Amino acid sequence: MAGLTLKSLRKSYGEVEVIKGVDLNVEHGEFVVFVGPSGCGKSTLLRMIAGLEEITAGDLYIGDKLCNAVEPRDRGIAMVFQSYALYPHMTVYDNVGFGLKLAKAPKDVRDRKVREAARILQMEHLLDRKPSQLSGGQRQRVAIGRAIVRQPEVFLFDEPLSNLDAALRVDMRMELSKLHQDLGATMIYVTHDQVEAMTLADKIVVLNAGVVQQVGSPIELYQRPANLFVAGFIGSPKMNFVELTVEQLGSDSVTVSGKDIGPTQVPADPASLKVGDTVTLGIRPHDLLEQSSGNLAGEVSLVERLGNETNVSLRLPSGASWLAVLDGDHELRIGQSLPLTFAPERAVIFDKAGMALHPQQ
Amino acid sequence: MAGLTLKSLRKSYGEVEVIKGVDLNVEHGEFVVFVGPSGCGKSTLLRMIAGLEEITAGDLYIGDKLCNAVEPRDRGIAMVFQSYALYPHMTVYDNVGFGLKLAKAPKDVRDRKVREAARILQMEHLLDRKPSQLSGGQRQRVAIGRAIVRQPEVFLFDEPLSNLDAALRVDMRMELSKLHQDLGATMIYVTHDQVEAMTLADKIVVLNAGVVQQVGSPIELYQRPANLFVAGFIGSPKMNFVELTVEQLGSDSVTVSGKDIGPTQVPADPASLKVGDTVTLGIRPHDLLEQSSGNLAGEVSLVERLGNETNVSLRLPSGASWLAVLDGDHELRIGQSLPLTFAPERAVIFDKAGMALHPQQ
Amino acid sequence: MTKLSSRLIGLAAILVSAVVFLVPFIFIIITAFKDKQQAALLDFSWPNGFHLWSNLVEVVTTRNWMMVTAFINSTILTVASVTLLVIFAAMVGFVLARRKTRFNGLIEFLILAGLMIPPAVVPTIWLLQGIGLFGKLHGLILIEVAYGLPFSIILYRAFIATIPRELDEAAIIDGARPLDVFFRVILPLLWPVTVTNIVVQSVGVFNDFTNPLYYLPGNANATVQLTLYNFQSQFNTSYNLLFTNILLITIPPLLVFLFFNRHIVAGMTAGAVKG
Amino acid sequence: MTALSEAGSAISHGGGRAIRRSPYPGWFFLPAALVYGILFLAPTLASLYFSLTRWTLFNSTFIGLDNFAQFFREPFLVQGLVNTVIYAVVTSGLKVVLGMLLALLLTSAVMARGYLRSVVFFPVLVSTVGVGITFTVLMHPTQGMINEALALLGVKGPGWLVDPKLALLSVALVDVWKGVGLATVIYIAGIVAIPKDYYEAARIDGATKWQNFLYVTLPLSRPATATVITLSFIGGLRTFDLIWAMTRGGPGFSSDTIASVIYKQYQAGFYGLSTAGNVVLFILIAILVVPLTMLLNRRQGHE
Amino acid sequence: QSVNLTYLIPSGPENQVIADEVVKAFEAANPDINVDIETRPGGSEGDNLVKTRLATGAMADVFLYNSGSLFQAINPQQFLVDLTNEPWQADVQASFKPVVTAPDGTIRGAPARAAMAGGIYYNKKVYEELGLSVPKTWAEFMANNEKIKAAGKVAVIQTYGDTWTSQLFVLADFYNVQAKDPQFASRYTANEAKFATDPAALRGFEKLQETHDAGFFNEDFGAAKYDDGIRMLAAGEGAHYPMLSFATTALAQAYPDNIQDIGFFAQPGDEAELNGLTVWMPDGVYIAQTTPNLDAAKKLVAFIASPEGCDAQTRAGGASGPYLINGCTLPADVPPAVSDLLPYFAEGGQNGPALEFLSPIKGPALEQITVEVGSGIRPAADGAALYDEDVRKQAQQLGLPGW
Ligand SMILES: Nc1ncnc2c1ncn2[C@@H]1O[C@H](COP(=O)(O)OP(=O)(O)OP(=O)(O)O)[C@@H](O)[C@H]1O
Ligand SMILES: Nc1ncnc2c1ncn2[C@@H]1O[C@H](COP(=O)(O)OP(=O)(O)OP(=O)(O)O)[C@@H](O)[C@H]1O
Ligand SMILES: [Mg+2]
Ligand SMILES: [Mg+2]
Repeated sequence: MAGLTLKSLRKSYGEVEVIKGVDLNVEHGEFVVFVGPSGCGKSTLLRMIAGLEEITAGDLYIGDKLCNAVEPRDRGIAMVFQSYALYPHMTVYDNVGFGLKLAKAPKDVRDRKVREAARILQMEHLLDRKPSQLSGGQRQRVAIGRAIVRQPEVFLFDEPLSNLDAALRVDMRMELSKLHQDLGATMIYVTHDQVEAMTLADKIVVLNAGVVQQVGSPIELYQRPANLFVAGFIGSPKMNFVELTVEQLGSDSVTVSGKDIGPTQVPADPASLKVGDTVTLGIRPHDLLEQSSGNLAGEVSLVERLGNETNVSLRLPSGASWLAVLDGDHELRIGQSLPLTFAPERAVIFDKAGMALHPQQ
Repeated sequence: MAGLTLKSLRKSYGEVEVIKGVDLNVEHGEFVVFVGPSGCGKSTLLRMIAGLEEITAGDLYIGDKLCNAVEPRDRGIAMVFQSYALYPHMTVYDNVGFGLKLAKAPKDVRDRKVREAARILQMEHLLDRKPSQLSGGQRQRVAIGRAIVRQPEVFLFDEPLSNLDAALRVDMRMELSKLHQDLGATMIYVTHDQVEAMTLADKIVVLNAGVVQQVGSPIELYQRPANLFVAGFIGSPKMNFVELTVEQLGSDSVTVSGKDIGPTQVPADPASLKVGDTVTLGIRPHDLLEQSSGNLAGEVSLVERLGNETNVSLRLPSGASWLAVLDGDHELRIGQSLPLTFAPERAVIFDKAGMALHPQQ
Repeated sequence: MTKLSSRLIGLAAILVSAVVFLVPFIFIIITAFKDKQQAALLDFSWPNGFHLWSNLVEVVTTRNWMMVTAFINSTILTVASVTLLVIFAAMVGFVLARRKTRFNGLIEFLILAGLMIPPAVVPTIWLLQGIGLFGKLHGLILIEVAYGLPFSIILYRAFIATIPRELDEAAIIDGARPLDVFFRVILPLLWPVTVTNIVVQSVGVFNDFTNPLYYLPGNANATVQLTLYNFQSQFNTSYNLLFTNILLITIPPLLVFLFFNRHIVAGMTAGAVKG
Repeated sequence: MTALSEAGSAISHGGGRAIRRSPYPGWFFLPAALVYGILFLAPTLASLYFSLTRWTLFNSTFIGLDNFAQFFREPFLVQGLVNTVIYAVVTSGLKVVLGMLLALLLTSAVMARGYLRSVVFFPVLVSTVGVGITFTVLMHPTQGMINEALALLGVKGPGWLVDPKLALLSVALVDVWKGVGLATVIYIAGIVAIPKDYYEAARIDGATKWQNFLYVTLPLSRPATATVITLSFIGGLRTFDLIWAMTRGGPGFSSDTIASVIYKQYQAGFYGLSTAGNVVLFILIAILVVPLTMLLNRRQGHE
Repeated sequence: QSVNLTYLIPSGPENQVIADEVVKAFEAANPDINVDIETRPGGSEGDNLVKTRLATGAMADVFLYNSGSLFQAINPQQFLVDLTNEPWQADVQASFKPVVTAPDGTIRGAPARAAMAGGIYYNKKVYEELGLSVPKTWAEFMANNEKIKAAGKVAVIQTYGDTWTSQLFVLADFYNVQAKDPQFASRYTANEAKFATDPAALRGFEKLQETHDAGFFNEDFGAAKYDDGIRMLAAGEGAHYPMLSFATTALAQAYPDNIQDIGFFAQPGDEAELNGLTVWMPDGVYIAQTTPNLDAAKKLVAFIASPEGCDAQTRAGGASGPYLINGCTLPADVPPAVSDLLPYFAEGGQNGPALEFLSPIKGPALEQITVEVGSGIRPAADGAALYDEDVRKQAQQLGLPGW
């Protein structure tokens, strides 16, 4: 039974504080995804959990055991390193089977498991190669293979699929999901891929600059981001923001308006607001619809046609840059004006401190 | 003027042939994206262009000059390595400025350019660090910085953004796009990110197992894939396929039907077909619409809710696994039957050899 | 618990090293403290008087301060030849390790031959005389370089493999010429090996006495090892002075080692490549 | 245009390699090759001729292979050969093992690391003469420190350098004492060159300290091992200076190695004969060492 | 206008001191000449160096080197200046001239030091205590040894830690060989006489073995060094030490208090009436033909071969034996070990040169073989046979006829 508990975990490299007090609770068998901007401390956190990085302050429990000073070997973890860290002198086969060899697994068991992993990772033909003879994505798969042949209590994955092609990535995602179900192990997973995060996670942890911003289920984070950072970070393309003024307060809504958007009543918790306050309204590019009678309009500045949808960059009257994702393939002229609308219940209002004011549910 | 011409380029590592005769023409100033499954030879091709990998056979022209035997230094290229290859003993500042230093650029020019690159890459605060003190994504940005401070004729990018978070990736994409416009340099770019490929490319080259599958503009590849491989590879999630039988041949269409789909008339070039042939029909997940009167139905096996859309895995009556992407957030029960439809002009017919039979345009 | 055991290991290591490595050293020191009669006993007794200073004075002043000349000569010889040695050897090792040609086998054999065959003194002197380098310091410097090359090359060649080739490639793409690649990327990363080379070769050259004896005769050209002969003969040796002398000429290489030792650090290539 | 491109492709297919200048240019060999070739190889080759002569340094008389015949008649040649191999194997073996162990200790976070490194390296610095004298004293059968210490433990120490059966081994031990610092420094350089990622990966994979050593340190410090073995094995086969300083090959001839036999011939003024001996020794070493280095360098370089 | 001369001598404190004193005196007498002393290793290492420097034309102007067979090995005719007609030759004793005479009959050197003898040092105190007298025959010597051993002292000191010291019993026995067979040296050179087959020559090896087998040696004979030997002798721990007479200098320096207790006698033969001393000729000084300062060099050599030169040597190093230059005198207060030598030189016929001054052949492995014989590893006869082998090799290498 290996849940994880992190209690105000801190990590500094000399002067630089990288992890600034992280509290987190991971249930046994949960699939937790860490997301956050580059350099925010995801890998560091993972490495602290693994026992590779000394903990500057705070407590780390694996199961019920305080593990600050426990050897990685005794923590019951497997890890995929962001940098792979394949053993250069071993073949793929040996790399993958190394952990089992150390655990003194019988040879036939090892062989079976290694071959099984190779099958899952679609690299059966590479087993005799040395890492130096592999492509980037192939190396990454070996790194995954090394982790999944073992049956630890906790899996740590650091951007394990970043160098794989889309199709393979989808396959691998499935396989990891399956593994998770089969083993019932706790998994902690770092990724920059929103789709991965959304589809795999039981729980997403959003980190920024060493601080946890929000913890929640994928859909919760998407629909009810706790603050501007999470709102901007989760969802791709990024949520559009615009500053508006509070016109009127309802019981469970506020009416806002501004240069770009006419008065619109948006569901929100008005408790901390008063009329005349400046707030930020956020709306996702996918929630903008082309409509001639829309409540806003922008000048098209860039059109990206992806096939099934079209990304349109817009310049609002206030000068703000917005993006709209329109269904299907649209041909739009640069410079033309595009009238848009959105459903008010899709919009989120943030106060001046950047905290989201979701309406009571 | 540095276009590129590749004439039946080949590369073998001992027995293993990795690049199997690639012909390609890249205009000066073009932005070409290489895509293909992991291990298909993208990096190898890039490295051959850079002059880092000896050419086993074939000719490589940069501009009008046969460059098979030209030193990398004299090819006028800059490259971002898939593995970064940062100089571990130099600070970020020196890493980025190394090329300029070698080119004997005046110190102030160098300083300005390095700082400008650092600004673009959002790593101004990291300039004094050594690579070992950086996170994965930060390292990757240094690698990019090293390429973009210089003004070569050809840029080679090998998965340059794979370890960056979504927001940063969008920013960087923009910056690269801008750089491309400003310098007018030829850019060759390897990525696994479909969005990157679609948005950046003037031309996409799809590689598989060392062979070019199709070369074309992004939208062309999306809408008119040359074969099953390209159809399956471009677009995420992947196109759904099902085997059907030709019922009837029209002048510019065929009518197909099968276990899963009732008779449907699909625009296609019937020239090589006859009634009774088995063909493959492909339809993108995004093109499947929920409709009670649809011409197919599947049993829901998995639902992934991404917020703005919902991925539904389906089991068709024939046992084939399909994926549908439905707009918005849907709550579906596993096991329920979902009726679907699609616009026939969105479907693509492939013959037995896997070649697409697009209707004449 | 682990801390404790590592401390114990440390303590044990210090003790064992003291016995195994320091006892002979202490012998050298105490002999240097003795007078001639007591030193001649060559035993482990306590010096019956403090003679180190007079021994030192005698060692240094003997034969017109030959020791001082010798120190200057040896220092010049060592610095010059080790500098050349390190650069030349690293260049060879670099190309030899990186570029596979069918001549590699032959080249490696020739290098090994340098370790296997003792130098032919007399033909070498003829040759040096022929090219006008005999009895000249720079002639001897080149000799030391030639004789030291195989060792250094072998060391470099083996270690260059630990530097990812992609770094060369990155530098080449950055527009580096071979010399730039070598001096700015490879050599800095080989620093621990270079330190090893510097230390070992300095000791070798500094302590060399055969080559100076044959190739650079003359008092003005004496090197430190030759000063040992001031106190040692076939039939009669002043052990107190001999050991004082040994002690004295051991100090410079020891300082070199102490200085460079700190530069043998881990993690030179950390963060360079992914994979 | 077509003609041009055809010419170009002809070149690239035919002798493409010939034009392409390598980033690892051959002229990097040049400075070393000049110095080494002129000052070492040329005289050495010249001296080969003298192995066929009776040579007093002043004049030489061609005598064909007589020197070789004489060399092979050396009364203690076989014993010298056996001694040589024993000496080389013992010294290089111990240097490899002890050097590795010491390097492991001295790269770990052991306390007083700087002191320990210096102490271990110290013997390398001391002149062979000093070492020779010091150890003949320490190994003195009655008054030597070693035997006195043994006596305290109630063991009667042997005559280290006086007993014909022990003399060679005793010298070999001193050789190890003197040379292990060098092996250690090379190993330290080898161990610090191992990226710590691999240790981390192994720790995650569940490796104990021992397994870490066995599966990561050992294989990845192969460059160091190869170097140490090559250098110390050749050194052991060729060594005579320490033997000379301590036993002069004695007592009698019991610790003679081929190299000390040759050295004695040289000292005796038999220059042609000793050159012939060197040729023989060279061939012998080459027979042993060349396959060894090929084995050691096989599949080396793992990036 | 002053001239700079270089003077190459073997290294070592005594050599250095003596050369310094000689040079100082010389420079005082010749203010326009400045002499720079260079040192070289002694022993065979030094032989090589001297040969190499001669062969490559890089020799110092004047140098000190062995006489006799080693002198012959440096091709004196080719490399050394002919000194036959120098005026001081008149004062050089005739016995020395042959050992520095080139094959063409020209004399190429001058005596540089005092003559030495090979024999046996003994401690007079021990002799007095036990009532012993100096032995004239081997049997008497062995009987003395018995008594000394019985008294709980070391009868014969051996110091194989310095292997060269092991040869003395064999080398110093040559007077006895020569007394039995005056033609031995020439027959030996002509490959007609062998140590193993000539009973007289074999005696040297046998004597070594006998003393070993009788258990007369100090316990640590295998490891002891020359310095230990000197000390044991001076302290009376050991009664006999077979050695070359130059040891007197070292004894006088290290043990001035005991020097009066030490005496010296020739190695006894089997017959009392044939008792005599095996003598080592002193080293010579030579002038290299490559010298640019021939005149100055000749002056230096002349000075060394003059009574002033002898005096300078005696001043610096004390007296260790008779000088071979007429007019050189020893001080009156020489140590007993030196005065014990003088009778052998005074009365004609009681001394003879060592073999190496009569024959160019000396096997290089003698010291190892004598260590073996003296340690009981190899019987005397075997040792002698092995030495004959060694000699054969040497002779062949020298290209001597008849081998
Ligand atoms: N030294 C080698 N020996 C044998 N095969 C090799 C060697 N190096 C690379 N390969 C193979 O060449 C193929 C192409 O490699 P390349 O690195 O070009 O792939 P890629 O398209 O960049 O893949 P990825 O997207 O995973 O980076 C791979 O299948 C790889 O296994
Ligand atoms: N040795 C070090 N000294 C100082 N700062 C360091 C050191 N190592 C890492 N850092 C900093 O710690 C921060 C967190 O690094 P970490 O590798 O955890 O980031 P990450 O979230 O994994 O980023 P990425 O997505 O780019 O991999 C980064 O800003 C990095 O610059
Ligand atoms: Mg990271
Ligand atoms: Mg790649």
